Amino acid sequence: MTYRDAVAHAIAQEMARDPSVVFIGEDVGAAGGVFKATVGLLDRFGPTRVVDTPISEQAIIGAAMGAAMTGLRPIAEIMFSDFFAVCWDIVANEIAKARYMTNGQLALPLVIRSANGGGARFGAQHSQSVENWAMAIPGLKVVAPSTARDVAGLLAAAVRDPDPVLFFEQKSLYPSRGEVPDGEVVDELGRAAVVRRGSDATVVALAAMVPRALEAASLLCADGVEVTVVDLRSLVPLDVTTVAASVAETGHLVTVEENPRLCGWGAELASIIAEEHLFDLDGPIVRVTTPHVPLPAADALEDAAMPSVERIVEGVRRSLA
Amino acid sequence: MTYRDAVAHAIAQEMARDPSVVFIGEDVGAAGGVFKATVGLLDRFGPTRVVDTPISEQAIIGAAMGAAMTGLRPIAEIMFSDFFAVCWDIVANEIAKARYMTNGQLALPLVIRSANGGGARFGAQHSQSVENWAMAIPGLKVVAPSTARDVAGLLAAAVRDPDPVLFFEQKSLYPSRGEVPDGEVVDELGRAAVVRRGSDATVVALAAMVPRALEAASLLCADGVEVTVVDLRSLVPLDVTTVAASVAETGHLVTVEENPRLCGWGAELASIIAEEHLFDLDGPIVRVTTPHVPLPAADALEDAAMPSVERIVEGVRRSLA
Amino acid sequence: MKELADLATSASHEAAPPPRDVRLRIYARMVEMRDFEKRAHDLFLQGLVKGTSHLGLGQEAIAAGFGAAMAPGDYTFATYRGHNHTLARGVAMAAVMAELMGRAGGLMAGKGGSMHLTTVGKRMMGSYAIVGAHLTIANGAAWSAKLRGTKDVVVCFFGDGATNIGAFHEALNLAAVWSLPVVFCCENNRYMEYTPISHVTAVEHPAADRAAAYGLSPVLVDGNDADATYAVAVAAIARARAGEGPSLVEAETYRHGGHSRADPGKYRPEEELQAWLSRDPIPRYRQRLVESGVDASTLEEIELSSARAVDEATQEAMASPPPDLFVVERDVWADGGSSWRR
Amino acid sequence: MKELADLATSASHEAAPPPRDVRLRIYARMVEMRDFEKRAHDLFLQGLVKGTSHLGLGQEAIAAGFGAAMAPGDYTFATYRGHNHTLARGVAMAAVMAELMGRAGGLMAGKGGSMHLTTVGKRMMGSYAIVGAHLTIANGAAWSAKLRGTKDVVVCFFGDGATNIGAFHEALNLAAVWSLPVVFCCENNRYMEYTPISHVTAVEHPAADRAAAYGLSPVLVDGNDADATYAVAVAAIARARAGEGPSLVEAETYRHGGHSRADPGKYRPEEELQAWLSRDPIPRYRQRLVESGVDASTLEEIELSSARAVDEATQEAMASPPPDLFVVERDVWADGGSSWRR
Ligand SMILES: Cc1ncc(C[n+]2csc(CCOP(=O)(O)OP(=O)(O)O)c2C)c(N)n1
Ligand SMILES: Cc1ncc(C[n+]2csc(CCOP(=O)(O)OP(=O)(O)O)c2C)c(N)n1
Ligand SMILES: [Mg+2]
Ligand SMILES: [Mg+2]
Repeated sequence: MTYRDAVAHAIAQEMARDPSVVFIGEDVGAAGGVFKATVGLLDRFGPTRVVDTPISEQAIIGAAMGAAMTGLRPIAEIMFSDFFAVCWDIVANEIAKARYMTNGQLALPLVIRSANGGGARFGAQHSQSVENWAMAIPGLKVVAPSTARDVAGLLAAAVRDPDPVLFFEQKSLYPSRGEVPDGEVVDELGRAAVVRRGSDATVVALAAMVPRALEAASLLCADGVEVTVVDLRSLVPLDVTTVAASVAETGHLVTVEENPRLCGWGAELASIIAEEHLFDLDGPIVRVTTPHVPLPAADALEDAAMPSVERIVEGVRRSLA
Repeated sequence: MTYRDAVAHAIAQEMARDPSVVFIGEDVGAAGGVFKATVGLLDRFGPTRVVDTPISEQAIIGAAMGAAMTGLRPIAEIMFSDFFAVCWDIVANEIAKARYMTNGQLALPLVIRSANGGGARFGAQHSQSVENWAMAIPGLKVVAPSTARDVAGLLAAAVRDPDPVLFFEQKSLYPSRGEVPDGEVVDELGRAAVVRRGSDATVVALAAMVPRALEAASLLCADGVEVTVVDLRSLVPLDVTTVAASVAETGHLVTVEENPRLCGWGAELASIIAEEHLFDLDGPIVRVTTPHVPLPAADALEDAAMPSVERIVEGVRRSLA
Repeated sequence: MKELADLATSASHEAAPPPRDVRLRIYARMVEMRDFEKRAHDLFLQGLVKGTSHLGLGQEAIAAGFGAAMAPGDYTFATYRGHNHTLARGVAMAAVMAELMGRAGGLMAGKGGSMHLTTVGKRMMGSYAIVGAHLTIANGAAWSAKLRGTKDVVVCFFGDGATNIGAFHEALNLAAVWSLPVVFCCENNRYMEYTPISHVTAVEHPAADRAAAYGLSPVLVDGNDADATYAVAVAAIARARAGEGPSLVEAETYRHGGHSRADPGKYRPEEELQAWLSRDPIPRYRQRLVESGVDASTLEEIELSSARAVDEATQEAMASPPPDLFVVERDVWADGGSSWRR
Repeated sequence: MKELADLATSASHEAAPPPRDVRLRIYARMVEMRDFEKRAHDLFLQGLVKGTSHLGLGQEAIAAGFGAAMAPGDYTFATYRGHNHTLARGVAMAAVMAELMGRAGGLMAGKGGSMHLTTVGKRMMGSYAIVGAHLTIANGAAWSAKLRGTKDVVVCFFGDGATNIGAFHEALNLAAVWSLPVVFCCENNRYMEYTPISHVTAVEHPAADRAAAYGLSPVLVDGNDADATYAVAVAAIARARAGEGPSLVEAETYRHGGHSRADPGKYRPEEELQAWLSRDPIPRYRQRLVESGVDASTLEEIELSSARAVDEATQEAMASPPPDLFVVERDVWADGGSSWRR
């Protein structure tokens, strides 16, 4: 199954299970989504539960919020994650804070899914990796799967979670394929996966950077350097335990972020390790990120901007040097 | 002069100097601003250059952007920095990216000032420290002064800067007083200030956390611990040189952030030091932040949430332990 | 200033007046709101209410009229100027007062404060402090009610200033397209914080003149006449409940004081203020009740009992301790905690 | 589907037709736009144009009519569907083509791409890819022109879908309140990406039916009739230039292809598509010119020269090398660099 298909698969699984799950967004119904990630849902669940909206991101997210606090479990789509900027107030000021401000009175079991990241030559306004925007806001859970299987398991978990979850689908991964087990797949939020083991360094990556980190690991292996690759899978909750345990073994931490440099999740992780496990480190913590620039559109430029396998290899070598 | 008065002082200085400087925002003119930081500007410069707007943050910031690209140097006010969320698209997707996407064709000499931070018991939607939201976006300069003098010098510099600058005025500092030299005051963006020197640890703070860090330094001094306090003053450009030089001397870094924990500027700074100066460190990098929660409204709760002098002292001791 | 007499075209004056018991309830609520807010203001001046607070003094006829027209299952969404709307749903005064004072006994244990009053149990779904946002959220509750097949209606209050923000537009369009059971009520008190709405708005009636942009009929009502607001509310709520979609009501009113505690409201012309003070909804309603044959003792009883209730609520709130500090790190998540790591 | 004949009420048909030279210029531009975009589409299919691109095939009469009515100092703001509007300002085809192909010779050296075409030197102030935002930015340019005392006017193009987003509302209100010299032109092509605008909008004419909400008069025009769009543009621009404030024009049209390269546009009923294809603005205009006495050879000359120009532009763009990679870290700041530290 493709990563793309796993989205509709998981939504269908949850809508079939729970009649309070509803799904709204722009072009998500009749058109099956602009990334074709939600094909078939309208036919199967009908126009009451799968609803095409106007281009009104604030109204979409507000509707999800109001519905969640009154008994539904909405899934809302923000077509490109860049457009979170248009409705950031509802996400960051309203949804994230409502439970806390009301001393627990308001429950907001909702999911906002969105196509995130670069690689499609869409230019600076349609290519951002904005998972860190969400991570910086207390009250939001933040999930970003790297495989079709994780889309299935984590999206189901997000829908069942009693708290608001921002679910980032990396658009460069939509065509990627992977096994998704038959039957119901439901994961737990907040567990990182060790996807390769090696004792020389710990490479932590997210979403589309996971396959790149694995490629880098293969190249390094050919040179006799064995790295552990951790797929973070979720930023909130953040699985510090898994990362720290690995760093304790390897003594080296390299983070691979698609987002621009400043204040990415890699910085947070680096600061945690530098605070809590400084003396486990045998070399500098290296962060491989997109440079702190908007993403350019031309293919050659975009490829040059995003973290490449080579830059990951170089980052590991720098930590080990 | 108060920090508050220094705002109007700097704006007046720049408007008097350069007729292309204009100023817009909600209640900024006739009312002199809801924090009374812009009193007198309407009278002095008239309703063509000082303009009260509707409650339309997107329209305000869009107007500033369009004006900046066509020959004006606008200053726009966002009343509370929390409201950046309402116009984040124009700030983060348009203003920050326009020069880059157009290969340098569009120049955007503009300033957006805003009242930032907690301490006024205004609750979670009117108390956030959101300077990190801006820092995470390539293409924005980010300034946050801690004294009346710095308001004057840095705001003037921001207005003269050829790039878009987000200028965060910490609302808890508005009543604070400090010397502002007579005559024109203009600083340079991107220079941190060492506001106290000590050889045992480096404490880096911003805005309202600077006076707290200084208080903590005094307490520590009484106990024989001598710390350097660095007032960062601007996040972009970030004065890594000054911080790194101090850490090289002291071997200890403690950051003090008013913002919630995750992905704050302290994390970025920690990651830079852990990458570039790891072996200068003699103890863990400690970050003192507001916990990763929305800010509560009640006075007792808000005080408990924000970094206190005691927590800063404790943070320094933890790094030195 | 617009001639207020023009507003007399509102449906209510032609409609039969509300029944006596409803009128007495409305009167009682208005008096309670007034007494409560005056007390809150006093406590402010004494330094016992911290932060800010936005009083609805002078605007009570809107909250009370709508409150009386709402069924217990209907949902309220309000702004930071939400004390009256909270009391209108029967929320206990003491808990509201304690919240303003930042006490443990507050409606949200002090975590929300004056601008975020919420009592889900009474379907008071929150007070929202970012202008405009809650109109979109109100839609969500209405959509949910519709999908779940309840007949509950949502009433969403907001100010004149909110009509110029993007969220207003998006919310009204979506409500109309989805035919949601929601009543949007714009309390046009003629000012945003300090700036007159007329200075920054392209039309005279910021809400009513825009109804047509959403395929809705304009509804303008004298917001200082509780019978009128009640009549308009009854009609709009019935329409929503019958599945006929949203309404957009503009209630013209005036706040007696400044925008918030810090503001003496000096930017308003004295004649304007006086004209509106002379149309204070509470004495006006009292006189109407007297004229309609309610005897003075009934009204005095209401007034006394309100005064007593406010005194008691104040005592109770003052007796409440400051909140336990551990709540700072509670209730970010449904599990009761705030942990972001494992 | 709305009867297109109804649109014939537009001012233009009563007004005198544009002078012959203007008509020829309009025709030439439309032909160039069409040829250019068809070529862009071909290059796409060959994998030479990367990413996405949004063609305005079928909508040329709007860009051309307005373009002919604008003075050189006037400013254009457009959307991601901005090829036509860029060409309308006289921007060199080769640079546009090279930008679509991600080459060094591109309008923005490949950094912007198809959705962000900009040539400040021609007052083409940008193509904006987040729906609605640029309406607020257009206001800023108009405000600046007004303050600086130039008589320049801003024309801002956007789609029907943009009328439901908050920024539209905020921008229109501010433009009206500040009486800005800006013309907002909604190109109503009846679809957003794949969803019909009628499914998600509370009014029939998403822009025109909302003009009154901003104190403006509704202006509806047949967007497939270049004489009509020209006439409306002349009037609205003159109004703006005379200091009489903004206009909101709704031009009814249709895109011949899908929303973007990935989209075959199959969601549109075949009859609807055919009806609109039969109203293709270019053959229609050609016929009108012939009927008005322009001889075939003049038109053929225009067509040939357009075909040549597109061929040359394609050659030139193909000859342009890929961009130097160092530009990735250039031009974030006015100093030419991207450093965030010192
Ligand atoms: C998006 C946003 N912008 C600005 C503010 C600051 N603010 C709070 S209340 C207010 C005035 C609102 O006026 P109106 O809508 O008329 O309501 P009223 O206060 O008169 O009841 C403003 C500007 C805000 N809270 N949110
Ligand atoms: C805020 C925002 N939401 C969604 C999108 C995705 N999107 C791009 S174009 C488009 C349709 C726009 O329709 P319309 O305004 O009618 O313009 P058209 O494409 O028909 O010219 C959408 C939804 C976007 N770019 N920005
Ligand atoms: Mg008001
Ligand atoms: Mg369209």
